[in-house]
Amino acid sequence: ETLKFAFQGTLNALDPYSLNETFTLSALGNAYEGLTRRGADLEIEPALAERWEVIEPNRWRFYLREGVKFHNGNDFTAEDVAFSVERVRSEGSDLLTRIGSEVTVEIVDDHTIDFVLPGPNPILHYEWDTFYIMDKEWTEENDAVKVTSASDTTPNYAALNANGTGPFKIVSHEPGVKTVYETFDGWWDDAPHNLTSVEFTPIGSDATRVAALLSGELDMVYPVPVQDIKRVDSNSGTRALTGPELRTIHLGMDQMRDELLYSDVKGKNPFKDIRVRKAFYQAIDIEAIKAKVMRDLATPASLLISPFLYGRADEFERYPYDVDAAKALMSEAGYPDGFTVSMDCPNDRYVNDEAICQAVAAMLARINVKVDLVAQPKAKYFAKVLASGGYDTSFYLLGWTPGSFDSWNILENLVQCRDDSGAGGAFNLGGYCNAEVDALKDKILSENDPEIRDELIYQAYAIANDEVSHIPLHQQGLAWGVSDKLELVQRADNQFKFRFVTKN
Amino acid sequence: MSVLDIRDLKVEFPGRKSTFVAVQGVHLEVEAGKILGVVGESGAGKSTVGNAVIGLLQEPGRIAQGEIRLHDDRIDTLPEKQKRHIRGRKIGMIFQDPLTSLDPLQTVESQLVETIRTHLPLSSSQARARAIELIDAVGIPNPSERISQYPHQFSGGMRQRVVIALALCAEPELVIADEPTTALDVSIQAQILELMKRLCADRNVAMMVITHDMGVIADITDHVAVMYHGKLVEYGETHQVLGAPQHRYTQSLISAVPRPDVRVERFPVVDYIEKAGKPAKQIDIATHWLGQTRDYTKTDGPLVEIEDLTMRFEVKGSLIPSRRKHFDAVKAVSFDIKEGETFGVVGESGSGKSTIARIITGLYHPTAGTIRFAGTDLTSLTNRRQILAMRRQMQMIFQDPYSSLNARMRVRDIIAEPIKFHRLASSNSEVRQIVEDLLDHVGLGAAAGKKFPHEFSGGQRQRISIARALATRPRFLLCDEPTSALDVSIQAQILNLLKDLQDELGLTMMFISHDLAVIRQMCNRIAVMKNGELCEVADCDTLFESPQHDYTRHLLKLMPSMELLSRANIETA
Amino acid sequence: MSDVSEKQTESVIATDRDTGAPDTMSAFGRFMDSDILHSFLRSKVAVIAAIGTFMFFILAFTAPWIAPHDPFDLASISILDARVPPIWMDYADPRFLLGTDDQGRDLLSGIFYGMRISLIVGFCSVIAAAIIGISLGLVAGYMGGRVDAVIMRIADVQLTFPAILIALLIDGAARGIFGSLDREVFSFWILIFALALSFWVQYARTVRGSTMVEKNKEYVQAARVIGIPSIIIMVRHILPNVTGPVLVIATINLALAIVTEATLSFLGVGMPPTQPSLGTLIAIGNDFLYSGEWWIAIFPGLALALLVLNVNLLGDWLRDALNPKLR
Amino acid sequence: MLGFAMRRLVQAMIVMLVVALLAFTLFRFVGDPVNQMVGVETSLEQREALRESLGLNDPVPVQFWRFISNAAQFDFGTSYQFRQPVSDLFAKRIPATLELSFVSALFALIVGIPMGVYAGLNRESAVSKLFLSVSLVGISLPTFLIGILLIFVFSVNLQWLPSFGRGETVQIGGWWTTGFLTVSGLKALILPSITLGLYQMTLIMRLIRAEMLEVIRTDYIKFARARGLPDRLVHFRHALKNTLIPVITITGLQLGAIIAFATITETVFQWPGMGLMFLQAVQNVDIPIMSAYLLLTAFLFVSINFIVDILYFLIDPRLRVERA
Ligand SMILES: Nc1ncnc2c1ncn2[C@@H]1O[C@H](COP(=O)(O)OP(=O)(O)OP(=O)(O)O)[C@@H](O)[C@H]1O
Ligand SMILES: Nc1ncnc2c1ncn2[C@@H]1O[C@H](COP(=O)(O)OP(=O)(O)OP(=O)(O)O)[C@@H](O)[C@H]1O
Ligand SMILES: [Mg+2]
Ligand SMILES: [Mg+2]
Ligand code: NI
Repeated sequence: ETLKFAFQGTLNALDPYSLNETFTLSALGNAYEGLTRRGADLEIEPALAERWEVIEPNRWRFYLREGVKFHNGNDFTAEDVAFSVERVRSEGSDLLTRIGSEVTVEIVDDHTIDFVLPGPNPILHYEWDTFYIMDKEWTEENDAVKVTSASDTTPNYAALNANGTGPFKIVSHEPGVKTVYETFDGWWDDAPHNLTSVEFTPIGSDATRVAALLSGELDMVYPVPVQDIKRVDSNSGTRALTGPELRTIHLGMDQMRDELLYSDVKGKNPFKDIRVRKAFYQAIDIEAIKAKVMRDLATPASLLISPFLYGRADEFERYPYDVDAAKALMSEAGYPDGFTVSMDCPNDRYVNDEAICQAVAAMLARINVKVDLVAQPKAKYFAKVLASGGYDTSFYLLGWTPGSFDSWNILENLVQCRDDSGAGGAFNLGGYCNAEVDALKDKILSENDPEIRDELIYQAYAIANDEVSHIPLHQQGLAWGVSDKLELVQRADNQFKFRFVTKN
Repeated sequence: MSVLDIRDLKVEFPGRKSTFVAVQGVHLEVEAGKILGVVGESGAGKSTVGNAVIGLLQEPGRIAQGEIRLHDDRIDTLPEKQKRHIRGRKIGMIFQDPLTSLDPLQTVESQLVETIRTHLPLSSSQARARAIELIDAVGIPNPSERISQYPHQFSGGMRQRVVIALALCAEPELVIADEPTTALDVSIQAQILELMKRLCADRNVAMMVITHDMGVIADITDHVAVMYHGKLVEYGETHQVLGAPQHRYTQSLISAVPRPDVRVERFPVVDYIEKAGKPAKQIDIATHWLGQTRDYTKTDGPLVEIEDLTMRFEVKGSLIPSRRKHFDAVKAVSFDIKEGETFGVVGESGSGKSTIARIITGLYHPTAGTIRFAGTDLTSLTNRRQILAMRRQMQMIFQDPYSSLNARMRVRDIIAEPIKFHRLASSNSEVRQIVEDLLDHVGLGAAAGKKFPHEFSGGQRQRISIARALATRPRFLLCDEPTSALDVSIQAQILNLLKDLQDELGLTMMFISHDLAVIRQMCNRIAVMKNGELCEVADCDTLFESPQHDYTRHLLKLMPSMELLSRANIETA
Repeated sequence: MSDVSEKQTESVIATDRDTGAPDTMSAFGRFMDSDILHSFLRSKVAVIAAIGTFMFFILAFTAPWIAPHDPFDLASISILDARVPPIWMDYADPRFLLGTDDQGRDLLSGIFYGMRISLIVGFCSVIAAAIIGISLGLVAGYMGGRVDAVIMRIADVQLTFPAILIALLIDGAARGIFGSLDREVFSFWILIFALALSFWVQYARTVRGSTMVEKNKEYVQAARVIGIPSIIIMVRHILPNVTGPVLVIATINLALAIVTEATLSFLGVGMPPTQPSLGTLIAIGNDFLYSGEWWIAIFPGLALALLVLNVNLLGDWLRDALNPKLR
Repeated sequence: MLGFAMRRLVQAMIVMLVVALLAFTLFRFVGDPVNQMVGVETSLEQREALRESLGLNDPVPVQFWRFISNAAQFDFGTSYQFRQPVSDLFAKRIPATLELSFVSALFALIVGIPMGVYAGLNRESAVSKLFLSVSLVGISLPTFLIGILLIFVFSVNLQWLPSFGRGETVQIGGWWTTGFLTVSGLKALILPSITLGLYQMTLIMRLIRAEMLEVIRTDYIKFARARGLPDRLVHFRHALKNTLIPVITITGLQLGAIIAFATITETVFQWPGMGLMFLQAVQNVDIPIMSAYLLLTAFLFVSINFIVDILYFLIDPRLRVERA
């Protein structure tokens, strides 16, 4: 059977190390495999590594699966792993975080390999499901040892061809147009799917993508805009699969500068005042956003992390929506008549991002804050708000998924102190800073005991929450449109794995 | 039995405030093999009758009354589809304005061939052969080459002949020719008239010829209709009408025909005017606006000196230089025009007369030669201001009156424009007065100022362009067939005005005309051209009395005879 | 003056065609008597179209007084009112005649307010583009040679950049020059400027082409012989004869300008999303076509289509009215 | 002629230089490419290093010069998004765009011209009024709305035509892929070319109508009628030809625009052409694609306008150089 599906974005280069982005990794993950993989519920499973153990606190040993072949027929060995490790952390790779430069690799035998770490790290392999192993001979033969990077002037063989060990091989790839997969007969695992080939087309226009599903031209499309879910469901022959996603959408406020860049308050920064931040928080009716903007396909969040990724998330609660309390806080802070502030918002990045911002603006108007909304495409938005633009924002909306599925990633990127150039919490655009939180974060990284680790995380979140470091909004939902002929698994990380698909 | 039978025709142009009746109560008949001449005042409705017959009245014109029959079948009420089958095939039409009648984007050949093939069952090569034959028959030299050219590459007279060829090409039973020979020199005119007569005689074609030229009427027509103010005032056999005119208008019209044989001081004017009205009063230049001072210094030498003027047109472009074709319209022509004189230019149609005029006014850049105006070499002038200063002193009346008028401007604005831009009047109200006065002098009346050019008859348009040319108070006036579309009465009035201006103010004129009688009355010296070359230049009387060049003699010999005209009144003038 | 004015030469048989008012009457009188007005009043379509267009302007500019809500006032809108259907449908809310959009803005008021933006931006940019284009086109066509080459190559450069890039460029440049600017004021100008810049070439090239043809005609030559300065020839003689295509393009471009404005706003260079124009409303509604909330796109779309229809009919009439032969 | 063409070629070079220069000043305002090229977790130092290695930190004149000197050797660099040579990408996308443009231009002309002539001749006819109004409504709705409505009706509801893509394509020659030879390829062309051609059709139709109204009142049309020519000749050979100067001007410009900027239509129908690629390039600040694209567009417009100018001469003999 042929599976035809569409996604809103394109699959660009096929080099598995040149872009650390969910869809690219997801699409390549059907052809390539890592040492580990994640199952239907995101649990870590052995893949190319049959098993692994921490033989010393600083040494991890991986026992590789035997008899695995690459699509070109080469055998999979420890050499390939060692090669891939070097390649993934070489210059030009976008997946440098997969494995630190201080880690050394020791080949024990053809199918055993050791990783020696500078210090203990309980989450070493958390992201290895998307650290795909390449074939050393193939890569070298084709002159593709260097990672395909944007600054290359000649095309890299690995950018146009793929040679993995996965269940599907890529037989043709026209970036931005179409990519065709075929089943790889020599796959080591039992194939639960019944596909012979897969055709992927990027379709940027939401309406067209949905139409192509409704008309039966495609078997599966994603994402489905929240407003069209009902339509997809009610259409005979198609259904919408929805589920929570891991990304948390939040608002941030510039708490670093002594005067806001875009505000009518001069000489001081209202966001330095917790009361103002809290007033903003309490002015937002998250349930209304959920119901009206997200059509219930969102989970209001009280933390910057999804409850799926942090067990104790349910111990936190959102500050209640209370306009009067918010007004009172504003008065207390000395802004009974509010103030004007400009808000930066992407309009093509997250689900209904601009609509959320508009709704927030309208809600803040109730506490007399006049929001001047600047909604831009992501290219301009990120150029403005990120470090290279000098964190040129006063109030912004951002979404974040921790790549390692772990809170440390959040604290590191979003909460940690930073300086003007971006050293520190690079995506802490508002520049929230609390030394205590930073200290906790460091401890969390090296703590091996899960209980204690969770407690430390709890403490860090508690401080940030008390100080209203950010205003978490919600986890946006996943929505896939699927033909009734299809059975598949929708993973919360929004990765689409063909091996779970059956078509009849 | 008559081919064409017009009964009680009334044509009106409904306007916004009132309806203008252009033609009323006209009865005409044309028999097979016979030629009917229609003469009359400019604007009398002659063309309108012709247009009504072929069913192509200009909007919003309509036939309000009467019937038009062709071989006893009514044709004015036919649906558009069936009219198409009559046009071209049964009725050939020559419109008054030959210069705008041809599609500018199609070669003469394709226009001829398509017409021929529409009506006659010929192959395209046969049609082409016939087209060449026709072009030759109307006297255009070098027909097989000329035929592939575009209308704008033809001279005025040549285009007129193409139009004639087009009207005749499907061998129609009735030909309506609206001033078919205005732009033709006498020799070609004779050839064309001969062609028409032959058609009538051999093929039994009926013909209706509208013209101002009494010579033509006398020469070829069997019957004459005289129109005045939209009505038929006299209708009868030619010798009778011309020899013993009954109506006062006819009488005075005939008496006003300029004489080619003797030179008189002023042109006799028509003194018949219907309704209470005064005849045109002489203009008192001393006090008149037109006579006010001009700000240029007199020159000692000739005003215009032309030396070795050559004009070469590229008629076939090509990437390869050797395949390009050229045509020398003017070949090394030299002459002078003295201040205050009227310099006549006559000559074969297509001999380069208009081209010379256009070069002098700066519309064409000559390929070689120099033009000096008041001592300044015009060809070498580069300073825009100087060029403009020169231009102001020269003025041209274009051969084609209609296309030289901006169709989107009202007549009063057209005439006022030069006055305004040369600051010849101090206030707007003065400008308005001058415009109205000028309109009066060319016989249009002030009310004409409000209208647009397309609402006028051919002769009326010509007068508008004369008024515009005069409005600049020129020092040197180039007249390219200025009165070709005018009936003799209006013509006389205008030529007298020009003469007055010249006498009083020393206006210098270059006067291009085919009408030898007019030339004789108007000009001091005359140049004769043929084939782009100057044949001879001589004083007026010398030329008429003792022509030197063969071609000149040939022309003079062909002047239409005027024996038929009743000259009864002329002696009294 | 010689007084031959009474010499009558007109063939006046039945009634005098032009007994019209004397030239001395007032400007108003002359206007009332003018052919344009007359042809206007006579053309039913023109009158209806004019009234229609006028209505649009009235509605747009009196929006603050006549609109039932102020959709630009964020404090007055509530997301809870989002996507209410028009009054005649189930689940409607009597406050919202035509329903609401995704933010809970009253659609009827949104159309009135949005129209103001669209009308200003649309008309100003089309007029500006036409003025730039016509002048450059006339000059290029009339002068020819090097002037023509320079202008037309500038036009080619211009054509290369679509409106979105121009808008980004202008927006960036404006921010660079004026620093962080008052968006509400400047976004208008940026939009108008960007649209005008991207549309002028059409006018320029069309006018140039027609000018090249017209300038060889005898009436232009006659004007040159009279000694009228080139600039006047271009404006008074050639321009009226080449307006036909210009009017067609301008009236059609109006729609394009209004729609393009929405695209530019999406790129973040135009009006903020909290102040949607007609085009933006349509663009928003576009997302809701499949989900059954058709009214968000369709009502503003209808308003725009009606506006464009009226303006085009008016343009058709005007073109005819300006041509004396068609009156 | 030859001299004219040579002069145009030199002018084209200058135009392209200016375009490149403008393009490089412009890119600063489009956004930051680096953020589009790396994943979110890429550290700032790496981003900075990438920026440095791409030469984005160099002053604009330096970047410009680098680009020009490479472009002179037909090297337009490697796309940031696709990591492929820009020239390869263009080669793959051009057939799709050209075929779509061709069909929609054909549609615009085949419907626009006769309807324009008809509407010009029958000013009062109900059919022409209806057609004029409907086409106006058509263009006053934004392209994407039209596209989506068409998809909704013909793909989703009736399921007659595909909603996206080119259908099956056939490779001919080395690199040209065509959709003309398969049924699904032809079907796939219908909706996008209507969407794309609607605006041009309306414009052409209205232009021709307006010009026809004037031309049919000229003397030469009157004379052509008087010669008894059939309506077909009068209307198409004489009248239509005399309306053509503005029409071909606009057609040329529109053709250039649909080849170059069919962005919205291509996006709606996921048509794998250049417009789609350009829009993505703008969204992702893919500077090599954008700059090469703009150069290509500049060349396209210069050529089209060159052809249009030549057509002027072919159509109107009065414009041909007169002086020898
Ligand atoms: N379209 C029009 N609208 C209004 N009046 C018109 C129109 N066409 C012609 N007329 C008027 O009809 C009258 C007759 O015009 P017509 O062209 O028949 O004159 P004519 O006898 O041919 O004159 P000429 O010898 O000058 O050509 C003129 O007075 C003219 O002003
Ligand atoms: N633009 C042009 N291109 C080519 N040939 C031309 C052009 N203009 C005029 N000619 C040719 O030049 C010759 C002279 O034309 P011109 O108009 O000066 O004749 P003319 O003496 O005024 O004749 P007529 O009395 O018939 O008006 C003609 O043979 C004509 O065909
Ligand atoms: Mg006449
Ligand atoms: Mg001549
Ligand atoms: Ni007087």
